[in-house]
Amino acid sequence: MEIPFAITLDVGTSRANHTGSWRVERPVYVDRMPPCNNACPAGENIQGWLYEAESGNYEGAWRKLVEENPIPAIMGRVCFHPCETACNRVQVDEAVGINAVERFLGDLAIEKGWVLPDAGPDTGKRILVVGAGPAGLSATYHLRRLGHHVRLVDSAQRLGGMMRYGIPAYRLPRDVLDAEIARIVAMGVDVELGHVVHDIEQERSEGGFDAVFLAVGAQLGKRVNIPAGDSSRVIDAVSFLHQVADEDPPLLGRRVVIYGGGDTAFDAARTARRLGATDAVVVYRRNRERMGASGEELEQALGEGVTVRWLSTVNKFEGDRMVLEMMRLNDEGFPEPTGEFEELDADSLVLALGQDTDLALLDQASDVKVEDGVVEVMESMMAGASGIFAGGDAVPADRTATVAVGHGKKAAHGIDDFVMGRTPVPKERHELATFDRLNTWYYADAPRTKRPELEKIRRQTNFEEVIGGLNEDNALFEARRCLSCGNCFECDNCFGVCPDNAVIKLGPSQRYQFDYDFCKGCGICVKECPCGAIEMVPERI
Amino acid sequence: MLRQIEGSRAVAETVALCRPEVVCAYPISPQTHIIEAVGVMVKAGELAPCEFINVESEFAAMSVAIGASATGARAYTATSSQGLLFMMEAVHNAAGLGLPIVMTLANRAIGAPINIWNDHSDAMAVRDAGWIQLFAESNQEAADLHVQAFRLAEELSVPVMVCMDGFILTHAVEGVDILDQSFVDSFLPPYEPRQVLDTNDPVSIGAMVGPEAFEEVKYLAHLRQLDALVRIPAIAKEFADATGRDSGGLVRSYRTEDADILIVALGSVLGTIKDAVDIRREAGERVGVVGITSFRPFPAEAVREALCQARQVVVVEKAFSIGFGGVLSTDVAMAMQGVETNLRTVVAGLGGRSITRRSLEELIETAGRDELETLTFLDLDHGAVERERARMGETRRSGPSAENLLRDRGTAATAPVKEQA
Amino acid sequence: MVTAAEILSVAAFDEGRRAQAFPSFGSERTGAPVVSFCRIDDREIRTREPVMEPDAVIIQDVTLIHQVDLFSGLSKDGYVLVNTSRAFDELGFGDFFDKFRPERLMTCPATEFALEHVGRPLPNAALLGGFAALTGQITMEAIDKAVRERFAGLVGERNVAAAAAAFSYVTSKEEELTRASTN
Amino acid sequence: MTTQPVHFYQIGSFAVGNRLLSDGERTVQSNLDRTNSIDSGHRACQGCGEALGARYALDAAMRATNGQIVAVNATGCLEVFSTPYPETSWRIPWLHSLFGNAPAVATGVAAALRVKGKKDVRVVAQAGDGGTVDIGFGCLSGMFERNDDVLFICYDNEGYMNTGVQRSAATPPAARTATTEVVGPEPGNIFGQGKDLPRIAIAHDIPYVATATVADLHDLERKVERAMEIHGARYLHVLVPCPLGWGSASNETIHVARLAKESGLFPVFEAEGGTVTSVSKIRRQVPVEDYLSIQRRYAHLFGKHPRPDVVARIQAMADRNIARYGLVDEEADSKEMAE
Repeated sequence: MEIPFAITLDVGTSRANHTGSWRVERPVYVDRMPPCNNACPAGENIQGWLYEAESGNYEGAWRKLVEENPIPAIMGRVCFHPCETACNRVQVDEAVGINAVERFLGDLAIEKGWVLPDAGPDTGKRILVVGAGPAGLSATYHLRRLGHHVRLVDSAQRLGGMMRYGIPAYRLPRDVLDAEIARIVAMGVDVELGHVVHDIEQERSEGGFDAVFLAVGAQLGKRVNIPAGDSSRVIDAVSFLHQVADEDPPLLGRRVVIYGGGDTAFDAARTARRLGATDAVVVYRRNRERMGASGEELEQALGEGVTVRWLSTVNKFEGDRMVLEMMRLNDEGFPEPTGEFEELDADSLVLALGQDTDLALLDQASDVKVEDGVVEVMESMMAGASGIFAGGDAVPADRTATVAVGHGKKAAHGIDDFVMGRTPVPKERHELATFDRLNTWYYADAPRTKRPELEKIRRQTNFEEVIGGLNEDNALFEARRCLSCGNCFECDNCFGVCPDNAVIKLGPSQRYQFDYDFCKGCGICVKECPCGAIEMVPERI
Repeated sequence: MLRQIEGSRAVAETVALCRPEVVCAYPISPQTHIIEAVGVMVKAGELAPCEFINVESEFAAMSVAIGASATGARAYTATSSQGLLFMMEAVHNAAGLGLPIVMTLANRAIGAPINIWNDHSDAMAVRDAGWIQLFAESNQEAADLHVQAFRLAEELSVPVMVCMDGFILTHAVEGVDILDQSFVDSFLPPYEPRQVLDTNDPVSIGAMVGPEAFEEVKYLAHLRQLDALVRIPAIAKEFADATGRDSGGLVRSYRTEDADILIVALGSVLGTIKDAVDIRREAGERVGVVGITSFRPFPAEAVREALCQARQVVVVEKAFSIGFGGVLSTDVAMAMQGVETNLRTVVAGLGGRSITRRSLEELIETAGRDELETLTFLDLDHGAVERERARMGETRRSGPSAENLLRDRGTAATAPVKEQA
Repeated sequence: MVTAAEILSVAAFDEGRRAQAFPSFGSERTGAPVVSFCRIDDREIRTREPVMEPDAVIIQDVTLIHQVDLFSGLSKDGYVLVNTSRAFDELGFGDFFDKFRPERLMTCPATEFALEHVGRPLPNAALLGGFAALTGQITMEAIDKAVRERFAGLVGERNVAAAAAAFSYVTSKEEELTRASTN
Repeated sequence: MTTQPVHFYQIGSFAVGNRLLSDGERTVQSNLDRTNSIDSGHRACQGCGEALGARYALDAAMRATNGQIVAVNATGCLEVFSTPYPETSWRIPWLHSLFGNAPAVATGVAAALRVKGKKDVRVVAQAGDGGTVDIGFGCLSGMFERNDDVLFICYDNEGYMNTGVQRSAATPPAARTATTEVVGPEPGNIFGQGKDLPRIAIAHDIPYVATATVADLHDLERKVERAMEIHGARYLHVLVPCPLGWGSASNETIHVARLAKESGLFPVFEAEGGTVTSVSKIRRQVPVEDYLSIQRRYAHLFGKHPRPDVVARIQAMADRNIARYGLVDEEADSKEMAE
């Protein structure tokens, strides 16, 4: 229509007015490091695979997961999940059950027979991996993906290292362990079991290996000098659990005392209960707050009838009499003897005081530095400059399977750089997505899905798995509790809340972009972004 | 068909013939009979399709008309006096938006003092609003003007106000030839808006216009009114050719040939003036009348042409600008620029005071003697005014003048005047 | 009264004459009666002034006759019709009407006729019937038609009956007066 | 083991969109093809709640009517910032007449549409709080009373912001405006005045009355959609914070609106046929301080010379709303108290 001058206007003409010039700050989309990812020793992209799981794309989630960690079904059981401790959702209600979802995905993968990605194109490089525990298996997996030939050797008769010989079956069923290991081996790995490496340099040169990864673990249980009669039965926890794993359990009697406060102590106590001990008493010289074991582990142990004597040390063990000395914590929190004693009837004592590493194979490797019984390594996990890499319990770090998996991955990349003659490029680390960056209003209120627990009575008598898994419904639910901290999950908030229509939606999984022609820089998008994936930066004038 | 009919009824029936689609009604004397009659026709289904909306104020009435007109409907309303002032903001707005609304203004005085009777103060108050203002001399013309008004309004996208004297015309029963539907339909094509709210072709109507274009917008509105100076006589002629009736147009002269004195006026008083002129002509006085039908746009050229031969021009007007004098006179004076003439203003008939033929005859006689003052108030009770001024001089709390004057004339006790509306 | 003026104008219009009816809208006194005007002419009626010099005055409410100056413009040849059951000289005008023509001064109990025929005290039609009889300016037939135009059906019928009764009444009184004067 | 329903989505229905929801369950605003009834390039202040509210409401109305909307706008910020010659931001047929007549103009539009037989085209009239509760009130009441087929939306920013932040009958007690300055014994707007238009609207017995805020898009859109299902006079009162007039940060617009609701100061509810039929419960109740203290118009209640007495009076207003509309779930309330 022929419209009257000035009083009537054609629609949409205001787009000629570029209000972007009003802006003094501009919003930009960012990807921040989610605290779960940040806390994961295995370097998993947890937020990433949860994102896939949220839509029910479990295979996609699993594939994203195994990018970093090839053994999620195992990790989903044994990981002490620092991710959940770090999870921002703790401050809303409870942490997302990452570990449970991981296990669900791992189990589903086994059930569905999903296979790991193919090995990379052959590089012609040969790598020796010593030790088939979590670090060695992880390194093997990543090295194979990078196209390197891997020879995996272990002194034991079966693969798995401490996962098999240190972790009781009720926590990690052997079929799960076997399935995930088999999947790695199926990538094409040269495995030799029952093989003890005495001299690494010799082994390396004889085998013509371009690099070596030492993942020998810490298999030697620490002993302390406790006056004990000949008749008294004393065993270290590592040996105890190893023998149980080899289905040759030692006879400990009905009253078992376990000395120590770490997870191993409780594993031993719970195993003892399952082997028929009526009393499984953990003796620990500090209090509950300072205990090394996870609270979850303690709760489960207590639930199974394990008892704990806090602030106590084993002073003497003779016959079936054990003397405990009472301790108190000094101002620095260290335990001091009180001079007060108590007696306890015991048939055996299990020492769970930590493990040492057997590094005899390094005796000839002159440029590898060993200190305090562990191998010193660089950022790339290389010990010295010789192409010898180390990880897992053999290097200074927390001795957990998850840390070991992380080491394995890191070492694999270090080895890759080394054998391919590349200078390692430090990875850019994103700023942490802290809780204050989030707008939690937008997340639905939801408590965490409890993992079903077996009847207490059942777990006292057998090695059936204590903690059940999630089913498809509650795994989805749990995945959807993820806040996606610091990473856009396409909630359309920025697109919707912009008073100036200055956000362009690019379509599914394409995210958004700002239309700076019109963005006035009000910052509502930043404030209303649930996950903190937008930030304001000053406009350069 | 010629019928003996009340003026309001004649207008209502004629408006109905124009097929208005939205009619908004708010009661105010003396306009009420018109809108009531239209309402009955709508409710009875005689006027259809048409939405008859009983609004809560004149402001709303004009606003509803604005909305309807902008949506492409032919919109009509009617009002008077205070009602016009109450809708004033919307009156300006309708014109500013170029919406061809037609409104009947049953002219009535503006209070205080409250007064329901006829004068032209209301029309004068909105003369600058941008509406075309046509004044009817008789009920026949009032009726005819409505048909022409819709035609004019819609041709030019300018609202038109048909002014008819309240009570004097609206309540007078006299013979009016009501047009027939087929003629009106042929004379007045369906409303084709210049701009319309259409979901298929959206526009924004009513933008804020700043200094950079406001003057141009207003000048364009002015040009449209100048266009109307051409269209008004053309439409009137077309109407006359078809009906044989001389209704509308810009100005109409009566016995102006060889006139020394020309009386200028608006509306129904022209009839009484004509009678007085006839009598004075018989007495040998060379006097004539020029009636202005189109007050806005003001036909300056036509007025000058009609008046330029007269020795004396007497503007008789039912309104005045307090503190100055005539309103119409000012326009006439502007029109007469460059022509030597004696211009006299006679304010008459305020608040319904009767303008009698006798007073007009006397006025003509006085003018003939060149004794008419520049500004005269016809039949003003100078004594009452002087006495009130004396009272005001004597005491600070002299009370309200309106009541004092009524008491002075012995027409009021202490009770207030009761409105007849 | 407004209705009466309108009906009268319609009756005149029906007889082919020009007519103009309008209510009072001048600044009457407080508590003033409603005054309505009707002009009848054979030429175009242009004037808009109130009727200043009536040829006839119809008074519907007899109580007003001493309160309002109703007869100032009435010529000596004018007609007066008053709605009352009393006789004209009983109305207490004194010598005011001495110089008027007595046969043009008439009373008529129009309200009574209305009550009788219409059932309500609405004397308009009856007064018009009386007016037609008194002045001869309008025919009873025209009044009949105009009343029926105004009031449809039975109401019109009854009003016409009231008008006719008043017409007969006034006619007979006129005849009486004529007889009296001839006597 | 407790079973959880699967119908749980990371962001539930609080965010604009949600990749896990079906198209029908997402907001209009999350759609790529939303109308953008008010387009980019308008001259509203940074973080304008009214610009946002208008787009939310009209886009929803456009979806509900399949694009058959005509809008009437009262004078005010929205009008001024959207249509300064030579540019308009509207993408729908739009008419501005005057400050106080939008309801009546809308009546006229509706009447014209009816007479033209355009049954599918619907009318939305919109005004700020001044154009609604003050100068437009007469026309609005008339439109309500006649039950004209118009959805009237009041974008309430609690004052005359267009003219420089003066008090309206929607300005809350204690708030500073240019005509309720922070001087004298009762600084800011005085207590005991003001109009509660939604309740006045309900008293007209019109078919639909609802309140909403720009902080809950799903709720707002649902209400617009509901309103468009109904014919007759409908009223939607949307709280739209004004960074300029309220002295809130431009990025706080939605947040502050949320706090208005969560504190109970702005009850969110809907009424049909004169009866309140649903209430948006408070989800995370906050004391009124949380809402007041982030707005400079209430700065005189805090800081060096705090006025806890005045804050307590405002809290009492919130409490009265909570009681009147049952804004707090009693079950949740008692649980909280037990804790």
